[in-house]
Amino acid sequence: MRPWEWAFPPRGEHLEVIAAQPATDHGHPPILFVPGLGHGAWCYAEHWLGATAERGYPAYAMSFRGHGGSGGHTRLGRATTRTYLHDLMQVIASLPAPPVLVAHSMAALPARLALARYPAPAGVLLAPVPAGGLRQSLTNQFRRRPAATMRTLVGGTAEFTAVDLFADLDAATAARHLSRLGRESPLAQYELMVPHRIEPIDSPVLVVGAEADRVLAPADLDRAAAELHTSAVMVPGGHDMMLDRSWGEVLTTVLDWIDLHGTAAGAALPGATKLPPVAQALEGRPP
Amino acid sequence: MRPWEWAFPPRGEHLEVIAAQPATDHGHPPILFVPGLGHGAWCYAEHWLGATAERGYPAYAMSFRGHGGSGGHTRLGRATTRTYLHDLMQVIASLPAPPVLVAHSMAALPARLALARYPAPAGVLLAPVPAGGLRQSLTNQFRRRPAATMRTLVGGTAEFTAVDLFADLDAATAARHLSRLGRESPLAQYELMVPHRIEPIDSPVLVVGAEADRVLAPADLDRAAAELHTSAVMVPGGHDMMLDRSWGEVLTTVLDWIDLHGTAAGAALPGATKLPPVAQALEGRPP
Amino acid sequence: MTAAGRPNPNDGIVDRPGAVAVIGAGPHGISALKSLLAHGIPADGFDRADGVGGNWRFGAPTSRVYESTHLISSKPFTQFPDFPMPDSYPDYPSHRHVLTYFERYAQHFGVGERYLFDTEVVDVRAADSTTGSAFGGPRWDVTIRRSGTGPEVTLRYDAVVLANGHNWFPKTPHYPGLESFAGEVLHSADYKSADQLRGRRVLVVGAGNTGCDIAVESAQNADATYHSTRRAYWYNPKYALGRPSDQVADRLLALRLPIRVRRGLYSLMHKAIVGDYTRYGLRHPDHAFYETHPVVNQNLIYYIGHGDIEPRGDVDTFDADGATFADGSRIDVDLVIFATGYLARFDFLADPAVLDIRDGKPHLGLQMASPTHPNLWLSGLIQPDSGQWAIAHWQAETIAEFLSLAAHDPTRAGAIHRDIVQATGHRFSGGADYKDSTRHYYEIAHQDYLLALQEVLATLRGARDPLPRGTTVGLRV
Amino acid sequence: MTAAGRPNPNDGIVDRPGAVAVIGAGPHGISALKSLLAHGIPADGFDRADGVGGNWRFGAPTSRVYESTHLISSKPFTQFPDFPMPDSYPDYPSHRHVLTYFERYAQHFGVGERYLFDTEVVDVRAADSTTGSAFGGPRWDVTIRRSGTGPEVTLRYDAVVLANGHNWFPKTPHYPGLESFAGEVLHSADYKSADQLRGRRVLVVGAGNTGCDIAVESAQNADATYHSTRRAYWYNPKYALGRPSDQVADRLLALRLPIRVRRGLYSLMHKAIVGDYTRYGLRHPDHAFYETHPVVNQNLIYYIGHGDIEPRGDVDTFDADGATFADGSRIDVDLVIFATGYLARFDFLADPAVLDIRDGKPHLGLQMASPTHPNLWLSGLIQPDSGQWAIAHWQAETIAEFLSLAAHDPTRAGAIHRDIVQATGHRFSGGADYKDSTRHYYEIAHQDYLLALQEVLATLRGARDPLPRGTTVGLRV
Repeated sequence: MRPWEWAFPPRGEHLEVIAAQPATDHGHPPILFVPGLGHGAWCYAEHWLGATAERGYPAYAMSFRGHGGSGGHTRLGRATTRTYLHDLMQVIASLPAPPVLVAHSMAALPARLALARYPAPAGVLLAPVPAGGLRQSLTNQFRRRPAATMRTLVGGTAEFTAVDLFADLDAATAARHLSRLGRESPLAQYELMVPHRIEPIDSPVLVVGAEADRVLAPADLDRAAAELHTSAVMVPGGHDMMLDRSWGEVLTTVLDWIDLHGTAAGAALPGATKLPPVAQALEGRPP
Repeated sequence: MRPWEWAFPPRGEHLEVIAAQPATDHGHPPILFVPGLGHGAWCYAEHWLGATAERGYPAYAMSFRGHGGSGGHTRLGRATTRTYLHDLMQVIASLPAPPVLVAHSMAALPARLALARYPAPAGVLLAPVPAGGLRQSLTNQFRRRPAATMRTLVGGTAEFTAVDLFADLDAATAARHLSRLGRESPLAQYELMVPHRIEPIDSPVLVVGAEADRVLAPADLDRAAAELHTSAVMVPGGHDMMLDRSWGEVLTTVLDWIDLHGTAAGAALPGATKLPPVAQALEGRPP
Repeated sequence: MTAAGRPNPNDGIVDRPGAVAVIGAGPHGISALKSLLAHGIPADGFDRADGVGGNWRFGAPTSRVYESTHLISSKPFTQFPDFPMPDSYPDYPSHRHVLTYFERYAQHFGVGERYLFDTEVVDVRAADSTTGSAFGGPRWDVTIRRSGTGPEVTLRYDAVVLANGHNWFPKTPHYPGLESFAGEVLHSADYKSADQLRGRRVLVVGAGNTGCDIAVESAQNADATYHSTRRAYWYNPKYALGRPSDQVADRLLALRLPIRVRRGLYSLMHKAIVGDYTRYGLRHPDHAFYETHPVVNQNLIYYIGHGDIEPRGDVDTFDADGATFADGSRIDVDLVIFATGYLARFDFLADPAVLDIRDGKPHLGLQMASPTHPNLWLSGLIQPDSGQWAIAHWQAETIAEFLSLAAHDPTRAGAIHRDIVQATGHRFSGGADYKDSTRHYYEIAHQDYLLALQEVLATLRGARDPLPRGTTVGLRV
Repeated sequence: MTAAGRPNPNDGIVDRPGAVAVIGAGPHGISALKSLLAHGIPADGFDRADGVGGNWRFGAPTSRVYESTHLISSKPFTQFPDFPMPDSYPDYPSHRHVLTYFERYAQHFGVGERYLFDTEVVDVRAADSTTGSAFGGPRWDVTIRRSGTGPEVTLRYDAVVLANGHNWFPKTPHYPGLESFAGEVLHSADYKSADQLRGRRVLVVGAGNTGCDIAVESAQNADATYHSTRRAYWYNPKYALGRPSDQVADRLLALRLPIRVRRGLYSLMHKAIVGDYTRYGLRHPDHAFYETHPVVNQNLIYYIGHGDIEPRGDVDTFDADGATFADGSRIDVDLVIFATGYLARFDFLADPAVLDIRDGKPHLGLQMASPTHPNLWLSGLIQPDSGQWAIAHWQAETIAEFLSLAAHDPTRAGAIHRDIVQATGHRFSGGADYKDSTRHYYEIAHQDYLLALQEVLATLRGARDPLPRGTTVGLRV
């Protein structure tokens, strides 16, 4: 049961959704891109949205409340994973058909909760935090930048430099992206460090790891994959793989997998593909 | 100010009103008879109502809540003088014109409060308890019947015998009347012993005392009269002068006084008698 | 109905010696007339409607109630203290109940027969006569016209009580573009029933009690309802702790708690019942309790929570099809109702100076007494934070007591009148600091105002009828 | 629409191999169909109306909503957990919001195109075929008639889910003298809008949510409104502590407080908000909270307090002009509305024994499972104390999970089915002792029922897809 969800529903906020539609409808399911800590829909709008639409998928990117172009910046401090799940479900329910979810980093937590309750065709988790809580990543971070890590522990937003997020990006572009990073809810950050209930997921899930990830430690990546009974597919680039120079290769890996696993049923639920609708079966009969 | 009255209005109850109308309308104000402790409208219905109507006055007798034929017997325990004032005002406002109030014994308290706020043509108080609180009457009562008085002090209804109420009545009739006495609210009884605020009254007031009254001591009667800047007119009979054998004499005394003081203005407010209505003054002019 | 230059032929004037003219048969008029009669002063009344009730005479020319109007204050304080509403009436009676109540009051006290109905007062002026009034000051010529177009008649009185009400002449604001709006524009003065709302998209402007009432009614009848309010108000429930909420508020008064404590307790209760305004898309009130006229509406937030009312801020401009708000949002509507209040009007007064009318508002001692004439009084120029007619009664008693004294001891009465007039401008706010003073010009805190009346009444009564030494008298209003 | 003796020619039967027939396109039907599709099971749906929504398709043949209907439970629990209502919806959406929501749900999940609308199911019977169903049990012949009078067609399915609702066939009580009543008699099933009330004197019989809703609507539109109730119920406000009151009640559940403490706290809150029922001429409820189906109505007592509803007890007899009550009082009315509930009907079932129908009521495992056939399920025969569609979702998931397992492991599924059927008759009352059991036959406490579903779902899931050792999986409904 989920009485907390019934008893304390988050208040609604305006949620930013950026869309890119394919030139022709291939019957593919939509793909919803979900950004990570401090990020907004902009990080997908940079390259991936357009490229995904070109591959024939209706592409959507959202921002959580208090992020990017969404509302609720002043009330961000109250947001938790459950709040982000609410936002994610709001966007999912606004789409014309069940979307493939592609979630990055911290967004893996609400995305996994959504996949557990919602019959998405498939899910892709990019550099996902484990539901069991970050361990090695935290230690690494503390070693490299103890002061910044301490600030995070007392409620500051996790601080990222170009070196953290990008393996191979010119300084100007990296700086432009970094400047768009926003604040993160301290509560949601704390939740990264504690274990979460793991709910069973029926949809096929791909876990993607970045070879030069300086934020998510390999050990934590592996734990996240193991929680999902799979292992991570490694791609070139840094933690922000949708912005790094190798974004195209990564997207190709993701979309190739979705071609294979997410579109077996087209945009329809699997049962619908096994037998044409009854109206067709009765065609030709008197109405 | 009367914030308690605004904040804690008594709940409404059905109130018994017994009426006797004169054969012809003499333009006299109605007379409202208000019974005392444990009594109901029945005590006036016995003799006085009919005789008053015969003298040309529309005559009404009421029962407070929890008394006689009124409702609220089960909730009587909460009633106070303020509650009775509420009941009295309810009945007054239901009459076609401002009545002369005739109140007996304990009912003098709510009647005096009503006279202070309401432009009654006149008021008659029969064996009235003083607003300053009973003194001599209590002492007398305690001397005569200490056990019964103690019971009253712990919440029992004051106990009356034929000797207390009637100076000269056959035993059977007295017993019949006594059997109709009802319970009294302990709170209202306690209020008889404490001083009440004296509010100024503009209407003429007659205080009547019974020569053979064994309930209200002469000293208390005199204090009640003094509070109203008058002195008591003494009539024959016991405390229940409307039931005692001499009821006719007493009523004549009362009605004679009302003839004199209460009907100067007929049933109209005094200002109305000084100048005919403007409609009359304009009669004959085009409308 | 200008009064300037009206010929005043002494011939044909109907003399009403020793009498008072009462203008208006609303609750303030009938209670004034009754108090005068009860004090032995003859009085005549005039009203444009065909019976008593004033605002509460649904359908009468100056009535502003609508089919669904109920009282927003509960019975105990609202009723006349000497003529309670029947126990069979509900906590919050309807306008039908109220009219019946006034009619019974008028009948009970013989007040109705003192009135001329269907009669308009067209002119009131100090009489050009050699004899003064029995109550001091000049006598007054009151010119009336019966049945709308009949001939005028002038009557001469020794005093005048104005009780013509201040909630009937519509105040309509000006907005850019309103003239280009293609839909219907209505003032709440002309709102009578939900039929006017059905099947339409409605914008209600104004957060007073009328505006909120109409918005709630529209929520249930119109196709869409928008409610525009300039500032954020407290919307008080009609019931709290299972009782009418004004009775609960008066409990705090009865306990003689200071305004800070009352405010705190009331806030707490409000929070428990109504909660966080921003949850409903409303702004949080920007002022403390008791600092604005209380809006009593339990269902506004209810219907917002049901999606049937959309709250909006201030209207910026109108166009042909709708309105744009200060926040830039725009809506399409086909009916705009301005529930933007009323103006006090005294067009029949030949000389506005007798009420010291400035900016359209009289300036009176105790909000009742003419600064110039001891025999000209106004009853009802008050907007209490509670029921109205208990105050109407005590205003009436004050006027009647004053005139009684003035007839017998003009010197003493004159001194008291001077004191009353001197205090003109005093705010009876009960310790609160009223916001938005234009809106709250007539606002009073009932307990504060009644205490002031009580003091004056005690003085008047003491002057008329000194009590024996040693007697304690507690006059209570 | 009797089904007895219907000829069953195998010729002309349209075979739908491996598929499930879903009867009804209300919330229970569309969620069942969606869960089946999501689990890879093809399914067809049928509904008499011209689109999805069932009861919520205002104006459709079996719709029982009226113009003013709003939800009486707030969004969070009421909505499908995998398809929340938009944040732009109010706390208590209207039936228009709700229909749009179902239409969007059907479109989103591609459920709408699996339905035949304007289609009546006239017969459902176990097929007289040699092959069994893919899910165990017999196959099922479903005979339909399109567009009311068209020819009948029979289709053959491997399973059937009944989601035809139990709140559409009016239950009308019998009263002495009712036949002599000269006014109009209406069942709430035929109540559509306040137009039916205007200008009339109305007696509403029944204290369920519909009866209270109509009484409140009548209060605002009819000339007089009487509300007759057989016993004294709790009337729960829609808002408490500034939030929807069901959310507040679920807070107490979230805190895992025992029923006695919850009852105590809720009582306290109720007392603070609603107060003493007898103040309003109502009887005090004769039972504890949670012991009857919650009536959610904030305005019934409000309108009693405004004199617009007169509460009465049980009706004793009717005469030509009105009704006499058990207390002897009599009223004149010209419209009587019986809001006395509905009966579950399964007229299309050839053999009522498949649902073990006794006294007009099915007797099913988990209130869902046929006692005789593992491939016949019923969704929606519940009356929860909270929102309905979260439960509809988990009923749908349970059916789909069961059929998935049944297709792959009939033995295991058979054992689970036996367990489910064995528990038939269990009351999911959350610890409360339901009063008036006829009225509460389908009543469930949402938390109790969901926990039961959660347990079955976990078992089914574990049987289908055993997880690696050491992994913790928390299935949450």
